[in-house]
Amino acid sequence: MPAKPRIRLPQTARIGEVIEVKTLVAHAMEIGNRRGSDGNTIQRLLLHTFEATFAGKEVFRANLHTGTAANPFISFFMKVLGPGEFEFTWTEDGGAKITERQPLNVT
Amino acid sequence: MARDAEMTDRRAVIVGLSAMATSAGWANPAAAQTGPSDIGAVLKTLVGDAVPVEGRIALDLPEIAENGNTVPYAIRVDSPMTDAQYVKAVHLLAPANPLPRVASFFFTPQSGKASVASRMRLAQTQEVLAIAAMSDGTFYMHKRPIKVTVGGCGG
Amino acid sequence: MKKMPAIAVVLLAAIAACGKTYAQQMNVLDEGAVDVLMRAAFPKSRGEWLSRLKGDETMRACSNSKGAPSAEAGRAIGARERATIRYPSDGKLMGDWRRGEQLAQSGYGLRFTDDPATRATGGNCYACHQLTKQEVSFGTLGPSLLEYGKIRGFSEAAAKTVYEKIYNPQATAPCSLMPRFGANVVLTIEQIKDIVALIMSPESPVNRP
Amino acid sequence: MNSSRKRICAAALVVGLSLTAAAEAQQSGDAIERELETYRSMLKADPWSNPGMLDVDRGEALWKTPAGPKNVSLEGCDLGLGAGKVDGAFARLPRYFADGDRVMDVETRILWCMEKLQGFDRLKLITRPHPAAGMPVRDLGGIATFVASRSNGQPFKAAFTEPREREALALGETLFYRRSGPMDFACSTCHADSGKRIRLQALPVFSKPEEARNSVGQWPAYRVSTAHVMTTQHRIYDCLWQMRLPEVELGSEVSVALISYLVKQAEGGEINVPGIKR
Repeated sequence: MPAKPRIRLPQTARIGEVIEVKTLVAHAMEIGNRRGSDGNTIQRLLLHTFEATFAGKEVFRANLHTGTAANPFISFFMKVLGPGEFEFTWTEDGGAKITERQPLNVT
Repeated sequence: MARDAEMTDRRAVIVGLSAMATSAGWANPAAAQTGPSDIGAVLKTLVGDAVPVEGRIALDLPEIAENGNTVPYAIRVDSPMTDAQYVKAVHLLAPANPLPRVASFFFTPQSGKASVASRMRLAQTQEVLAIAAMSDGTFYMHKRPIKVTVGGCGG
Repeated sequence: MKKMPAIAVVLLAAIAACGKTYAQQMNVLDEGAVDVLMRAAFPKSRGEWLSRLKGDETMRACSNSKGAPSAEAGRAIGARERATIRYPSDGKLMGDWRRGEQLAQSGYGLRFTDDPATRATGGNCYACHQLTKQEVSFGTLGPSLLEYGKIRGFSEAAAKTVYEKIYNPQATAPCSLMPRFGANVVLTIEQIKDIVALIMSPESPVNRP
Repeated sequence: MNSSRKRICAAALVVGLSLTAAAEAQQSGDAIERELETYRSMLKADPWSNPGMLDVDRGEALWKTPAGPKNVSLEGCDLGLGAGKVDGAFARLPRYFADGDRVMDVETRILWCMEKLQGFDRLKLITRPHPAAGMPVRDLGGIATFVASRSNGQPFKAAFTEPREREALALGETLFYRRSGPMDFACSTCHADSGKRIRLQALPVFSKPEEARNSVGQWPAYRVSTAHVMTTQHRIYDCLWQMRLPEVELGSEVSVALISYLVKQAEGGEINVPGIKR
């Protein structure tokens, strides 16, 4: 059973407020130069891109490289322009995607 | 391995870096940070022929990492973040890693502030480099030394 | 696992007399019963690994006294351990300090995942000792050895002391925390010589801070 | 100057120089320790950044999801407070369980439930029970992390009143001081003297309750060096590996006894799981 990403949003947000969004996802972020217990090199496998959209519009993006730690934690900010739902997408080498949605409680 | 017992003076590094940058030292891998990676080529792709200026970037980083596998950091770039003037991207590099790129973060005016926090890997003691790409086409940079130590019962 | 009547009896006797600690009267603990439980807890043990579970006479004396043997027991340990020390056949106590530094850095070897064919066993000196100014990641379980040779005038007697200390620290310090690297064949005589050189050579970074 | 005076002077000089070098070492050690504390506090500053939390969630899902040959969830598992009662259970473990007729810590108990309730093959569960570096904690460990986190904020308060619980404690203490392996190591080699460290890692002294209380409640913990949650059984397993002993079995009397001793020493210490460590 893979771990579900964790998203931390403020409980409520006002229009015009700049909020912090914290995301955490389970992933080994294999560099491609480690040796496994069988002695063979473990193939590179990264989550290479992280995208966050809010109300259908991209609000933040990150390109992750080998220098990013395993189980990536990313915190970023967004100015609240109106109500909406976040969609977070992590894309792995090879194209597999992890997606997580969470609405923002705008007051 | 923690080979650098002496911490490099941060101001000296910044001055040194500026000198290197203005003399186009970055384009020459041999003049860049010691390490297996071609940092010159990476910088070329990120800033082209532009010369990054020291400033505007605050890089929150420990002075020693007890382990290089997870090193917490936060980057904040000073900008009004308006449609007219904002930070487009921040790139973080660890030039002495086997591959120097850590992450690139892309902002919009709606970001509100150009501020991110994450965790990086550092293969050895080195100076990490943050570069900010501004909406007007200029670049800022900031460099910070960090020691990475060998640890644990197994050395 | 089945019940453990043997240990239950002795432990209950211990507990009956037990005040502050859980096994205060350590001497009533049946070593045989603990051996049986150790054997059961490491079911994959074969051959040489089985003997690792059972301590020798010196280890048992140290275990039972929580590392603080009586003066008499200490003398017995010292005499027994001193007799184990073997010296280099060529009479030279110092090898190559550069190899010694590598050995001091390496904690590899003798774990069940380690492969001696791939990589030699290290001494892991930095885990417990400061040795050079350059290496800031050093432990403090043992004393700092910075400038060890220089402080002692690089004397032959000091080199011999260091050699013996690495070969079998319990010869002079019964129940020392330090492994008996030579006596327990963790390191070879050549490797011990390299570490002696690291600590005693005038060229070594230990003595050139 | 006669020869005996020379010797005394030389000895004094040696001692003096040793003290100087030692003082310098102490100073540089203190500076490094301060800087390392910055690193550690940055890692801990935001609990939301601790990847171990992912395994708390995963463990909760695993606890509630039917699994195994019998396709039942672990909600029928009695952790000591009654079937399915998770909150506060970890704070009262290890304890004696009459159904298994032995003392169990949280992982040994979950192992027992996975075998008896869900029908998993125990041998498979205890073969390679701990993850390699870079791999996530196994299901059993994830469940243990979830269960432990449901005692967060509570003090360790295992009773240790049953005879078998007292036996486990006595055995644990004996093992703590027991030397074995080619390096002559015992737990007490590294964990019985205050203020010491291996490389740069401070060593908790488990023979002192005040230090045990500050340490034991952080386990299971996310280890940044291996990028996974390390459980208490795994922590013991790894220490024994470093001691050059063979592979200890998860749930063995020995590992349960050592955990019992640690938990008893930490009695009253607050549980705050998962911790985050080097």
